[in-house]
Amino acid sequence: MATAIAEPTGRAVIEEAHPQSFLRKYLFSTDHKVIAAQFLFYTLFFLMIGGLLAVLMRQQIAWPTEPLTLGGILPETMVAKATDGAYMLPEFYNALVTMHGSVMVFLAIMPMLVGVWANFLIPLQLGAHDMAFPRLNMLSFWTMVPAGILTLASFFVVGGAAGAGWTLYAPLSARPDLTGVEMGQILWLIALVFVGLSSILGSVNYITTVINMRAPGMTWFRMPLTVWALFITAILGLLAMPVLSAAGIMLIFDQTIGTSFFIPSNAAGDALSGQPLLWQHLFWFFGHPEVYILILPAMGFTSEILAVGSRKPVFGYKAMVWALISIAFLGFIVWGHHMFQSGMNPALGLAFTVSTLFIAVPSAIKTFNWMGTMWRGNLQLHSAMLFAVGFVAMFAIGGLSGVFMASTPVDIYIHDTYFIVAHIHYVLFGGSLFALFGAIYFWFPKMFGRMMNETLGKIHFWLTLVLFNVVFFPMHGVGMAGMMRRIYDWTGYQHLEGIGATNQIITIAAVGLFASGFLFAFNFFWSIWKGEKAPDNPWGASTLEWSVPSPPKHGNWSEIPVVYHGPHEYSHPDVTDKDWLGQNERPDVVTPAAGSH
Amino acid sequence: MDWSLPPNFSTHGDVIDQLFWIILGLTGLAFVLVEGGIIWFLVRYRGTPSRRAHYTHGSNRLEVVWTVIPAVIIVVLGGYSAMVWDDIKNENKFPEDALEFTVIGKQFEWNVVYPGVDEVLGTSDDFEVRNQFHFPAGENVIVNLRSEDVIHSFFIPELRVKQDAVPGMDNIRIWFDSREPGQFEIACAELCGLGHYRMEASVTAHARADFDAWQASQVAENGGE
Amino acid sequence: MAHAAAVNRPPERGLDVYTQKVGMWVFLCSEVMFFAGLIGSYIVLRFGALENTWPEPAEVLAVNITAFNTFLLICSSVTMVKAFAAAQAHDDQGIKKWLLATTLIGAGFLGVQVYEYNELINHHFTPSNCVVVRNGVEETCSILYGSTFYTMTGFHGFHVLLGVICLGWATIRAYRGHWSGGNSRGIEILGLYWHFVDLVWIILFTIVYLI
Amino acid sequence: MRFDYRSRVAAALLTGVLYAACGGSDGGDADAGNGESGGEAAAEVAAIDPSTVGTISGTINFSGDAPAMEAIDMSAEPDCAAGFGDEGPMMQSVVVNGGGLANVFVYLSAGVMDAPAPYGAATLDQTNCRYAPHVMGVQAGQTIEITNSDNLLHNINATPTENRGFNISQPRAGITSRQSFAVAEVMVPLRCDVHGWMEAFVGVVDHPYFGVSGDGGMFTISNVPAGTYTMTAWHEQYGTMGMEVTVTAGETTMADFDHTGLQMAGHLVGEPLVIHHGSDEVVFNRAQQ
Repeated sequence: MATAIAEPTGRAVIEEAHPQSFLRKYLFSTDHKVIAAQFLFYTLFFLMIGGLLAVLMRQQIAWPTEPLTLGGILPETMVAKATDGAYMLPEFYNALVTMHGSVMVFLAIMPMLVGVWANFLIPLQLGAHDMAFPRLNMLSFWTMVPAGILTLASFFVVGGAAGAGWTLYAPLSARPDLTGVEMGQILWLIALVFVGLSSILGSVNYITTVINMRAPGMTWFRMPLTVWALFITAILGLLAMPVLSAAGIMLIFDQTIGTSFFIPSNAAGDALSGQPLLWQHLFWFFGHPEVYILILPAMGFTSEILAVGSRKPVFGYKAMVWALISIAFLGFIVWGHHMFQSGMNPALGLAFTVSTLFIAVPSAIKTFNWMGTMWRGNLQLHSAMLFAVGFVAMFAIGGLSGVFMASTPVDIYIHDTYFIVAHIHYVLFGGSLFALFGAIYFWFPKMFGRMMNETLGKIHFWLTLVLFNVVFFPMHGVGMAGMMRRIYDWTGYQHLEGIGATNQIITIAAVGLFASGFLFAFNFFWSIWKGEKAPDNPWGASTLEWSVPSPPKHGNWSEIPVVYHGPHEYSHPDVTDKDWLGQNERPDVVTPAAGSH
Repeated sequence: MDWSLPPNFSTHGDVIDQLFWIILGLTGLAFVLVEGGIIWFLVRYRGTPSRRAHYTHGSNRLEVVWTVIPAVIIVVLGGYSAMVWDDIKNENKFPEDALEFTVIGKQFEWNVVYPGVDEVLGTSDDFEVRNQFHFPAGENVIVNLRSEDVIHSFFIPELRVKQDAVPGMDNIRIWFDSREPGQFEIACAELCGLGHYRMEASVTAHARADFDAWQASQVAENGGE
Repeated sequence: MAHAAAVNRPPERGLDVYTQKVGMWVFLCSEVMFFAGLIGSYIVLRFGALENTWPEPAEVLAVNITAFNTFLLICSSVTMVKAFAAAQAHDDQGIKKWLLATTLIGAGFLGVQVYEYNELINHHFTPSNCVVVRNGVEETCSILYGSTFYTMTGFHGFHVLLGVICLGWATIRAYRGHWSGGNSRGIEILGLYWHFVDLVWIILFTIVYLI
Repeated sequence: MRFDYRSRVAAALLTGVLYAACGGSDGGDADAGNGESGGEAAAEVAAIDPSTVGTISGTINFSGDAPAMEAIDMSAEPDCAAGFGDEGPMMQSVVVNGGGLANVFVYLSAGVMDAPAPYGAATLDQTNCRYAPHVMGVQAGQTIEITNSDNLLHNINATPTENRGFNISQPRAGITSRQSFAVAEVMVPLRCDVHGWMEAFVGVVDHPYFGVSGDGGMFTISNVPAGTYTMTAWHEQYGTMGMEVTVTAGETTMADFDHTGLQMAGHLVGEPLVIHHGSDEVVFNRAQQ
């Protein structure tokens, strides 16, 4: 059997035999597990940066007319120093708004979902020695590095960091004189092109690996839902990111070499006019699939962890797969729902309403199936499971609040208000980030060979759950009151008179939420060195990665496993010595073919 | 704490608010079902070493049920939304007796071009006022939105109206009314630069006689050009 | 694997296509979307332009030269196919000859494109400027024409450049005997890329120069 | 009337001449001193031998009918409007008082051999939603301290053609920002986008030999090394005028400019204001770049 291994894997085994220098092993490694760890450290760092930006921003929103605490340590491009303290400048506030969104989406959540976990899990869960293209994989990480450096640098150039919102709406983003931001905007756009390149290289790798490197017996419908979700996500990234790259490059040209793709001329009827709405169409053609890039892997992790934690097979495995596929497909035809009030032809709004509302159907299917997985289970409420359940609970709120925007007439009122801010955070934080925390607690033992502290993990979960809701639930109310997004000071508006106390509560909780992140960070780093040694399969899980040592050695398998069962076989009545059945063990036990019902 | 929609003054605002509360009711029900179910499962099926979980891979019948029920609700909701949307935004359905204004957004001002006493835009008695929008209450109003520099969004919360003004796109038209006199504000709802937060203009819905008087005073002030 | 016989379905290990080739196909999907973004923008901007501001291609561009260039690129696709055939047929001399020919023709295409750019810029047709002569009078035209023209053909040219570099490297390897003995995979993958670049050019030539 | 809003700046600059009212009453309040600060500052830093320098002094005479200024509608900013008398705030583009034209930037445009390094900072204040001064001069590289005296948001959007522009904001009173322009450019327009009427002009030159006419049209350029120069006067409405001046050490050269107000012919509403100085041509409109 070992001789039948295909050739890319052979090299991995050979490499393992040679001692590697520090550089080759940790810095320029081609081992997917090391690259995943690199991505993890990178994205946790940017998660902290993004959180810091959010806390700064929240302080300004809660006390818009007061000087900034510790504002004196910031440079004069960010704050104005008056006699009674340092006040945040509106341009810095715009930079915070822009860069909080951009950093979180492009440098924290997306690479954490895909860069970390697609890298780590796809070969391990499919039974491959490594990725299809290990060197391309390394390149995919190292193209993210300049993106991060450029982003950080952009805060300190003249004019400050980009300030046209993470959606970069032209012409605000295309003309320096309109924002006062010059280099910052260009640096961020270049960073975006790097992110796109990294993402495309990664996607090529993940898709090829899933198509061609599955272990014998690992049929499409025996793949763990995590791999399914990451595979669909990679397809979305592959097809959506290049559109953003093309649009971003055009925007860079508008900024630098005098083209006018997105810049209309001032005078009416001028022949030179570019089209601001073209930017929005291109951006959201990318942007809506991006939303699913940010949630589908989280759905995969949740399905997996819920099954393990409930000691039950995933309820409706095939329905889950088809729901993933239909969400991805619909994701490409709904971009216009971000543009209902944009001046786009209202008749188009009708079509986009229908397609958008239909996304609620597969989302509902998934939610009910998760509940079905928990139903009559034997729930093991460890930290990872808590976060997975938290994901379902929070994602449900985020999904339901999305129905408001999909209904175009209601969207007239709530578009660009804090209602939207609440919605995206319930999906991105309550959804993606909860699932990511769950994934880290769950796979940490496999990645680093040690367990994370459960007590700290549970405290972290409850703090996060409570504070998260105190931060973001009231935003629905603030949005209903009509508070616009991205405003530096709301005190001048008569319809916003009653929201001061709410905003202050939100900010105080946000600081707590940020601080609770450090509890997690402490647990994370402490456990890397001091955590309890992890057994091979601490959770009693059935997928392939748990059949190898923690952490797996370079090359993962000395012998490629053979797969006999679906991915989530728990509490099978014929298996009596334990309540799980590994995908690669006991061919004598009959399990439902390809996860059918 | 003010967590509610601001008072509504406009006709189509009633339908928007009604839809909002309908959706809140529906999603609220789903919210209670899902969150209640999760909590119940957490308590009911909390793990014990003595019990084994029920072995099942799902139920096709249930899958169909929870696919069809949301789909039906969605279709109904979508159809109703589409009708309301069409009534509000379809230019062919705009009232013909409406008084037309032009509103020009620029960093960071709203400039309103008034049709003057002849109530027709583009004639010599038009006049322009910065950051003040006056119109007669109880009458239909059409605003031709323009922008000089970047994308702005024309937002009057109490009238449930919001529409982006896009540079290079002349005359994005919106229709609304205020059934009663009132004092509101135009806020900019789309990030438009460093003065975005201060791009506000006062909106006054007058009784017709008051509007005529205000207009007369403006014409007099501008020296009858 | 003693109990392999007990598996009730045959082992599945993916497609019958080697991994590098799958990877290239996947990558080309991404490239399609990149050019779709650029070409889509071009179409939207062109049809959104006011009447008479978008010049006829022949008013600005030298279509004949580019038609010749298109012919060159199509020829290079043919020579690429020949190189792959030679590699499959263990024809070492053929590999060298056809790879070299493909490289040179690709470089020739780039040379003509650089010449064309130079001429156009000398005639004040740049990404931010557009001038047409109508009835002996210079008129300005939509600068978006130049913006889109240079962006699309420029990125295509960049892809050709990458292809030529890879081809050059493959040619050097051919002279070192790397592709002998039926080792044709690298050439096949490079060929896929090269044909894709060729195909994109035919689309670009049609919509930018002809229509 | 109906504006062509696409060229509002040019319109705002020029509409002043279309109306008749009393001009200049509130015009040159803070202007006179500031424009010369560059010159005075330079005098402080290098001990100047009084036997080598002279002074140019003169008046910008304005003959003909002084166009009345348009009233500014500050009703949306009551705090600012309260700073003005019954007449309310007026535009400042043409301010004539006692036959003299204020806010004219006068500088030596040719003949200056070398110049002392810039010293000290020029100041620009924003008070009652107007710039004070309305026209000022600085030496290239000299610091400009821009202060907000109003307790509300102003932004300062500088759109030079030769220099690097900036667009910064000052959200409340008591904030000072420091900026400078690296190379000579006459003139750099500054505007506040929150208050469309707020506009100021900064003349950037390579040397400290410039001045701005104050209320009554008087200007003074001191400590000019003896020699023959071309002196140019710039006004936002009337364009530029040049003349030869010879400065004799220890003496004051009197040099007047006469504006008839006719030079504005050709500047129609909606057209950019084109200003010639030397062989250069500066176009003031809202160009995109």
